Amino acid sequence: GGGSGSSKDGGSQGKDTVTVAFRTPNWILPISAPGFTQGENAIFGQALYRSLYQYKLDGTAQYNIDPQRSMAEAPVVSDGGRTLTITLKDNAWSDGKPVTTRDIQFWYDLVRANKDKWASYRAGGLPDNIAQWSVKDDKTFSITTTKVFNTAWFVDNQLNKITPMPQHAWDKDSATAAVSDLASTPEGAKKVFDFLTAAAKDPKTYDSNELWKVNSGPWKLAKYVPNGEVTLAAQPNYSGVDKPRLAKIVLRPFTGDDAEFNVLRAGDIDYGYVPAANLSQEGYLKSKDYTVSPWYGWSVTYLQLNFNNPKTGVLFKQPYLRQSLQMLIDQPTISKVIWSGTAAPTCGPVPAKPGTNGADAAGCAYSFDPAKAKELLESHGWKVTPDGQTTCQSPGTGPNQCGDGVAAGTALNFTVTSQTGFAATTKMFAEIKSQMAKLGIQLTIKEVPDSVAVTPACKPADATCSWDMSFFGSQGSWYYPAFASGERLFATGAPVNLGSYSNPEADKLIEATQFSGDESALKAYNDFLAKDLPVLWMPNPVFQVSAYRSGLQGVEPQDPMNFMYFQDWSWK
Amino acid sequence: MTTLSEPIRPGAVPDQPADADAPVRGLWRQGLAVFCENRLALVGLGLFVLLAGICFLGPLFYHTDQVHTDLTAVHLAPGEQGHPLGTDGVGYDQLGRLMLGGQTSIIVGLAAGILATAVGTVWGAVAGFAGGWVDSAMMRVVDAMMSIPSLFLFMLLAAIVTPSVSMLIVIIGAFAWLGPARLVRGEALTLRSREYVQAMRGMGGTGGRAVRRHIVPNAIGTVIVNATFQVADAILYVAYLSFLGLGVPPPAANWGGMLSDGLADTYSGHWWLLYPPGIAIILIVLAFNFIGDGMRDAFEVRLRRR
Amino acid sequence: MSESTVRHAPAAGEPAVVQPLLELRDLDTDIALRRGTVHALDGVSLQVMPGETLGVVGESGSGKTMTALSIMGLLPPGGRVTGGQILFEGRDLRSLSADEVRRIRGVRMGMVFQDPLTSLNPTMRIGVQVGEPLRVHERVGRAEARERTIEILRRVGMPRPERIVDNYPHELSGGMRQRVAIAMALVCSPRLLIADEPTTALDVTTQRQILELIDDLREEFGMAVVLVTHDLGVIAGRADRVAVMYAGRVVETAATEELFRSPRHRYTEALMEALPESAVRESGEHARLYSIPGLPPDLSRPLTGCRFAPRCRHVTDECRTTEVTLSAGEHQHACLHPVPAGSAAPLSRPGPVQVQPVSDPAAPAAGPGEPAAEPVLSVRDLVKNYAAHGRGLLRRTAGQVSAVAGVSFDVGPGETFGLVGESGCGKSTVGRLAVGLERPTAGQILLDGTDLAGLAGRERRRMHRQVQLMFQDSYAAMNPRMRVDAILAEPLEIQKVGGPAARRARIATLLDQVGLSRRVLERYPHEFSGGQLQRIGLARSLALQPRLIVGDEPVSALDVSIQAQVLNLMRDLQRELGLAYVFISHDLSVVDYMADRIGVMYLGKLVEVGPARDVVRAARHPYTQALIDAVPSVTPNAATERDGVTIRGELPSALNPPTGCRFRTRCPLAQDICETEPPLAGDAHQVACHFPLRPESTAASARAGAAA
Amino acid sequence: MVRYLITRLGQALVVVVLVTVIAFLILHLLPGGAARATLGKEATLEQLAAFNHDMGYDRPWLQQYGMYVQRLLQGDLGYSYQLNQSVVEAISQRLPKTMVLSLLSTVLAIVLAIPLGVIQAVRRNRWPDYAITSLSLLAYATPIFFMGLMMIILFSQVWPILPPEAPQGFTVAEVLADPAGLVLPTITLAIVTIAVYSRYVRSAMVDNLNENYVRTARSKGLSERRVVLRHTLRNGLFPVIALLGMYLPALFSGALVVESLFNFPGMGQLFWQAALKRDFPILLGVTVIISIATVVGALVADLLYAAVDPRVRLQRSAS
Ligand SMILES: Nc1ncnc2c1ncn2[C@@H]1O[C@H](COP(=O)(O)OP(=O)(O)OP(=O)(O)O)[C@@H](O)[C@H]1O
Ligand SMILES: Nc1ncnc2c1ncn2[C@@H]1O[C@H](COP(=O)(O)OP(=O)(O)OP(=O)(O)O)[C@@H](O)[C@H]1O
Ligand SMILES: [Mg+2]
Ligand SMILES: [Mg+2]
Repeated sequence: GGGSGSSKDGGSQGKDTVTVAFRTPNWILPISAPGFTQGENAIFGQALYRSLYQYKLDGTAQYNIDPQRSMAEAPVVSDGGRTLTITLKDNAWSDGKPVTTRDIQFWYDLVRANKDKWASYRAGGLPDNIAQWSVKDDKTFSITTTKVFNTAWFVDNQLNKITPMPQHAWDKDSATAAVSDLASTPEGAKKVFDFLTAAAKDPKTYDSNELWKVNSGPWKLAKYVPNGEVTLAAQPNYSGVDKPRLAKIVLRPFTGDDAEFNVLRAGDIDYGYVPAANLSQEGYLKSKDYTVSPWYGWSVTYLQLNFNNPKTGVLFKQPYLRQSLQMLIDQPTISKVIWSGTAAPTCGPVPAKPGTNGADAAGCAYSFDPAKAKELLESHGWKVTPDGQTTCQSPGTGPNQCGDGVAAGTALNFTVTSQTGFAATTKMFAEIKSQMAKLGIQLTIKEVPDSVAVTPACKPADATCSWDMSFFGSQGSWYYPAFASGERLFATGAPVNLGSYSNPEADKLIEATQFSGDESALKAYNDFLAKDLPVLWMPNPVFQVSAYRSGLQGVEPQDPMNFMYFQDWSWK
Repeated sequence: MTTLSEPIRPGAVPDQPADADAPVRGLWRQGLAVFCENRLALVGLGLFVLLAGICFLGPLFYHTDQVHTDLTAVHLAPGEQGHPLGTDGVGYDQLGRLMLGGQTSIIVGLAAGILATAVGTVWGAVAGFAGGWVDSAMMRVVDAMMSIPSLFLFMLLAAIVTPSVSMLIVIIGAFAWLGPARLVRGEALTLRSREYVQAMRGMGGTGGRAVRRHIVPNAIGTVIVNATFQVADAILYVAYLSFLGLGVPPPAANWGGMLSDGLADTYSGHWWLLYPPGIAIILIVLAFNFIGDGMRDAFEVRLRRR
Repeated sequence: MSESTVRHAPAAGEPAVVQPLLELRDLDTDIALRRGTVHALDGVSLQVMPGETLGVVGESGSGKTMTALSIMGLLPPGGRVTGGQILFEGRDLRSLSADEVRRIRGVRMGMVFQDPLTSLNPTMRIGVQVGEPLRVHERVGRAEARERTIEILRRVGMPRPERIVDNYPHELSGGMRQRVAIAMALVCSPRLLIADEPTTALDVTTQRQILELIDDLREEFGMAVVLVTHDLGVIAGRADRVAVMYAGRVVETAATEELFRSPRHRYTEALMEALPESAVRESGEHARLYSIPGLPPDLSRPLTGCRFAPRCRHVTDECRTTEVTLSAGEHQHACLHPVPAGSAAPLSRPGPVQVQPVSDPAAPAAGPGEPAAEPVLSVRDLVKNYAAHGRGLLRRTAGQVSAVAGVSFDVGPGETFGLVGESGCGKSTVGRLAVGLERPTAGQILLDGTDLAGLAGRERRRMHRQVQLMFQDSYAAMNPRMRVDAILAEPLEIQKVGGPAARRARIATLLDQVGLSRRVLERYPHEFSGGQLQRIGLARSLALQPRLIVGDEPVSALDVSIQAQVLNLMRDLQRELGLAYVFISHDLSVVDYMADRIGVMYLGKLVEVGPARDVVRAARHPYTQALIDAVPSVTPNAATERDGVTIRGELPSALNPPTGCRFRTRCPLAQDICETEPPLAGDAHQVACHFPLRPESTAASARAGAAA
Repeated sequence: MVRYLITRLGQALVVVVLVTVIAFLILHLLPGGAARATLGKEATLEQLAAFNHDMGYDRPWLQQYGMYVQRLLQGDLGYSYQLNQSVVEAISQRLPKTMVLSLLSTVLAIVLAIPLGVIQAVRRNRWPDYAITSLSLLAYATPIFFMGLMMIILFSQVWPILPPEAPQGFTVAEVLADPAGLVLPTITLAIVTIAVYSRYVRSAMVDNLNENYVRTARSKGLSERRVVLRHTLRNGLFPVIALLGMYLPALFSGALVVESLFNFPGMGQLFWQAALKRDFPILLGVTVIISIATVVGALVADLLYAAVDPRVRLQRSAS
């Protein structure tokens, strides 16, 4: 371990190495298992095993496909969008063997036979939605889907999961067995998958196991300490165009933000991040020759409302109430003051194009407006008592009544389940609580280490359904793949639709984003949900505020989808 | 952390036996006298009174809005816009916040400390009296829980039940009783064999009476002294839990929480968010420890003879 | 000048020739306390000649220890010598540097402390501790130090010294430890040995051994000894000259015989009269003890005049005002109204009576010892074993401690039964069993004919009214957090006697009976002196109007004068209330004074039972005789007249006691037959011995006959 | 000796078993099971169910406990899904770090606490005593993390002479290879310990200085120095030995905080992260290991105490 021993020379051991503050990745197999989908694993994976397609969101490329990095040309669409034909570029594995369709077939076989063990599997998604998978030759293969999908969606949100895997090295069920076509049969595929998974579940052998020595990525694993430092070394015979410029990348984990920042300040790492509370330190860091730059994510942030809550569900179902609640969240100010400008208002389900991330809420359907919110409540039969207890006075379903299922005298008391460990989040809810209090809406804040764990999607009958609001967006609630459609967030019964929001209109629009090739579908969907408020939109914090040595080039632009391309990095 | 409540006997300078005509001096008065001779104890008492006064009475004279945030006045430096200690990240007046937080800290500390002592006393006394296998069984339980670092236990619980003030009290109380339990048991064991208990038995007295009239009154000193240390520790525990992100959620403030939030501001130059709560905690914990020491002297001396 | 000359009546003027080894001139010592200061010593002047033994007596608190400590320069925290001189070998220790004093202390002086249990370093091997002065002051090597240590240990009569050196203190018995302490003091062969109550914590038999040892060593080393004690007997036997202290002053000094023959100071006189010996009369009906009223003064207050004045029979106003200084001459005293010189000694103590019975028809026939009536307490073959708890790491095979092994005796109404024996012989255990504090392993305890074992619940509780226990240390026996009224009310509450009012009344009468003022009621135990506490304790045991009181060493912790008060009180109450006592003590003279009949215990067995005077004057069991001989008598140099049995060694462990006659291991007369256990034989004066010293006195048997 | 050892070991065993039971019970109070916490918000119900089944969380807890104990006996503490590591591995990876930290700070603490305590006792109720007492109480009253932060600010920011971070190596050798990095954590952790120990030493010394045997020693004309060092100190230190065993848990608590402050991923860190993420196997494992360590520590301390202090026999027979 380099550690502080090497810190004297400012972290980087010589000029061809970069030390990065980075959580230790703990999954190496390109087929991710549930629970191992964290960002660090994705980046780690890309470094060793490139996925078939890689994306960039600057809007230049077709389907957002990054022409340089991707291992294949953009798909050719035929028979009304049902069939996509893909041609591989010339790439080789680190052991010299060419990357062929066989390797992709291999991936497909494994995934198909073990989809239930695959983190990214969704019923109806890949591979279920593939009717036919045919390999033409070493370099070309074609996919025929069950229905006609919006190609952009399919390419961005489905094909993005494909990663070529070295069949010639991995297609066996034991370390000693000879490589064969085992995976071509489902049973064989299961065996192989189990073998590979077992290997992946033994991190201490990551840097020694022969399996992982065959890479397609620009890096190879030089040293791996479970939950400790990880060292990537440049892959000498890397076949891609984006050859690494540095010899070594040292990934160093930290026990916490404070620890990380102490070390950053002491100048012991080349690339780290600035905890929100310490943004005022920008000046100091600059003086120590660091560049501080926020990393905007392809993400939205929101406050989940539990529509199925037996008590408060009925309230959330009232559009006017959701609107007035939304109007009490001063996104611009919170972003500016509490997040020190490192967050930007979320207005709808589709993130603003990266870069355009200004701290204004111009595009938002409901801007901060307590007066309007008050009026809205009063006009719907609520007696608003500031700093008191606002109650429903005229129940009923009429236009100026509280609405369906809201009994007389109902009070507006909500409990929000938030996250511990984020000063900004805590402050943010203090602010929101105080705003709501002014309208007699009582917000109880309950901070837990892992809010997702205790606020599952539920049926009204469930014991676990007692939660009102849930927040897990201290670093962004949801990061989209290249195509920001909401089928997993806001569709009825969608896996991550924790609040059980359900709206036929919304479902229809989401369908459209997936199946019609029509460009405007996404916009329609966005505009509708932005208004209908399936959740309360919250300031969307940057993924992190990076701080890196000014001498370090190629860090920018930081990829909105949270990938890090170390190969682009180099010292001035 | 362990309490400092190990017996520190004061010097063996004995008192003269008061002969039969000397003025009558109650045990409490004598104890008080001794307590007052321990300067540190007096300092501690003074500190406590001062801090408690500021926290509980302060708000009556120094009105601040600790309910509504004011994002237009965040991180004001001390003195600015009439905030003697400045404001915090959402515009709360820091001085007022300290008072509020002090209330929580002191209440949690006292309540948890007392709860722990109460539980421990009962447990220890029962074990000490029952003796035999009951005793050893009960004590093994204590050993077991003691062999798990208390902070770990608190963390576990705090991670389970989302801490509110009352919850915090219960959590800490539920695990801090081990020390007192051991202490009281030891006390009970020795007291049980004291000659005056024998004498009472010799008059046909029952075990129950032994406990009521002899053991409890004599163990009470130890217990009270221990309680003060428990309080001090409880306050520290809250601080640690807050540091680990398991403290009381906003807007309920407590010094521990304010301090650990302040840590984030270490380099931001907002010193008024870090040092005041830090110093406050140190002072209150100091105060209780000093008081504890003084009380120990008092309780011991007042019973010494020749 | 030879030993003997010093020993016998040092002629006047001799001190001029030889310069004293140690001389104190107007020594003042203060001890700073939390509240005020204690003027522990006030103008103490003493002389110690080379090779002589100076006895320092006085009751507790009189300043004996402080004198010793002042000389050694070992005053407790806050203690300071504020005035006067300490001339040792002509040099004033106060004027010397601390280091010099230290050397002198280590090399030229040695000191033996009272409590052998605590005065040795528990975690240091005996050898190291004893040898330390050699290593420090004489810089001798380890090996040599060890050699000389073994040597000195041998000289203090330590068995197997070469083994002992590697032991730790807690592995030795009290007597052995005291020997170690002495060895430690003597290892540098000092000129002066200061022994502060060297034997107070020991049994009479051991005490005798130690005292003799000190005597021998003194002659052997030709050193001077300052023997500090509160026991006049000890002084009388051992000292050449005596200094009597009272309230931080020397009130009288004289040659031992001179002093005991004709004490001049009224305090000394009173002290002697307070001794039980002095009140023992041949007739069973002993004289009332003279008891000095009141308490010694509180030394933290300014005092004027003669300090004994408040308690003195012959006090005049003059005494209270004028400072009295020591008179000049050989026999110095500080008293304005001294006992006229040459008046008869207060002590008319006869030597040991001859075997022929004393025929005194008056006393015994009507004597309270008359066991005619149904006995209040009768004990039958009482056995008590304790499981010897494992000894920490080295769990010795956890055997049984045979604390009491088949003891039988009766106590008639209004009778006092004395129980004597060395420490650890089972006296207290018998006591605790008798009052039902513990359950016997075997045997019966009949109270008024009813067996305790049979009782339970209410009966058992009511039984406790009949018999009460009186403790040696009343302070320990009283809840320090209870006020006296609560303490006295407790038995009544427990036994549910009367209502609050009645109880208050009862308490009042109790206080009157034990002679305490009502004002004590709202005080706490720690505010009382030993004597007062003993009275309160007595009052408590009387509260339930028991028929029998078991006193476990009720006066052992008290000074002679206070002891006299308590003893008188007990006798008076006995007379008034017709109480019966079981009087436990290790002090024969006290038992002799108090008891009608005496039982002598040895290792859990009764070896001799009989009428007090017969047992004391005409002991039949060699052990009893040994005890009697061991008791230091106030008759000066009585030791020389002693011919009787002296026993060596110490009480064997009660863990696995000797078979047969348990005394045989120490008995001078022991023979093979003693391996069989002798029965307790005889009519009135029974003895359990194969070789009784004497046949039973006819008088005794006659009385027994009358009884039958 | 043997008998004592056996009984003592028996007790120790009981304690450890109880620990597992207690830990188990607590963990089964956890709401919102481990599954979501582990698999994240994207996990499907099927995946959650599968997870719970694999980990056995769907069984009745008694059965789970049974299985756990079974595996425990084979030295298997289970597998942490989140770390993708067997618990034994995870612990053996971190234990050395915590050990080094605890050991160093303990040693430092003892080395400093003893003289301090002695000075306090010898100068009792005079200014050195008051000064040290106040200081040690001050140290005790300061939350470790605050103390540690002050250290960092002072010695690696304001006056940068020491690294703000502990050595990153994972083996003892690696850790020790960078002494500079160990200074701040060790001192931070030691300071509180010093406070506690010095007061124990003080009281023990005070007691002993009032013992009669000290007077005896003086009467032998020994220098005050010798009296204190040769006679009192030894006896005064014995209770501290016993304390060492008892103090272990507190030490771990402290280590937990220090670790997170100085980026020193040891046992405490492991436990904390596990607690936040509901990583049951780790939580149990760490608890068991630490309690075993504590029990053994106490045992050793006891035996040591008994071995060095001849009085113990007396005390035991008395107790
Ligand atoms: N450590 C001490 N602190 C304060 N006062 C003391 C201390 N030791 C003794 N005294 C007081 O000094 C006076 C003389 O005490 P000292 O011990 O010399 O009496 P003593 O004759 O030795 O009594 P005893 O026979 O009980 O040993 C008494 O009034 C006693 O109360
Ligand atoms: N509770 C007990 N457990 C075990 N052994 C005991 C207990 N009480 C007394 N003994 C033992 O019984 C024997 C007699 O003890 P006891 O106290 O009756 O003697 P004693 O004559 O009163 O001695 P002393 O004169 O010192 O009071 C001793 O060997 C003692 O060690
Ligand atoms: Mg004395
Ligand atoms: Mg006794």
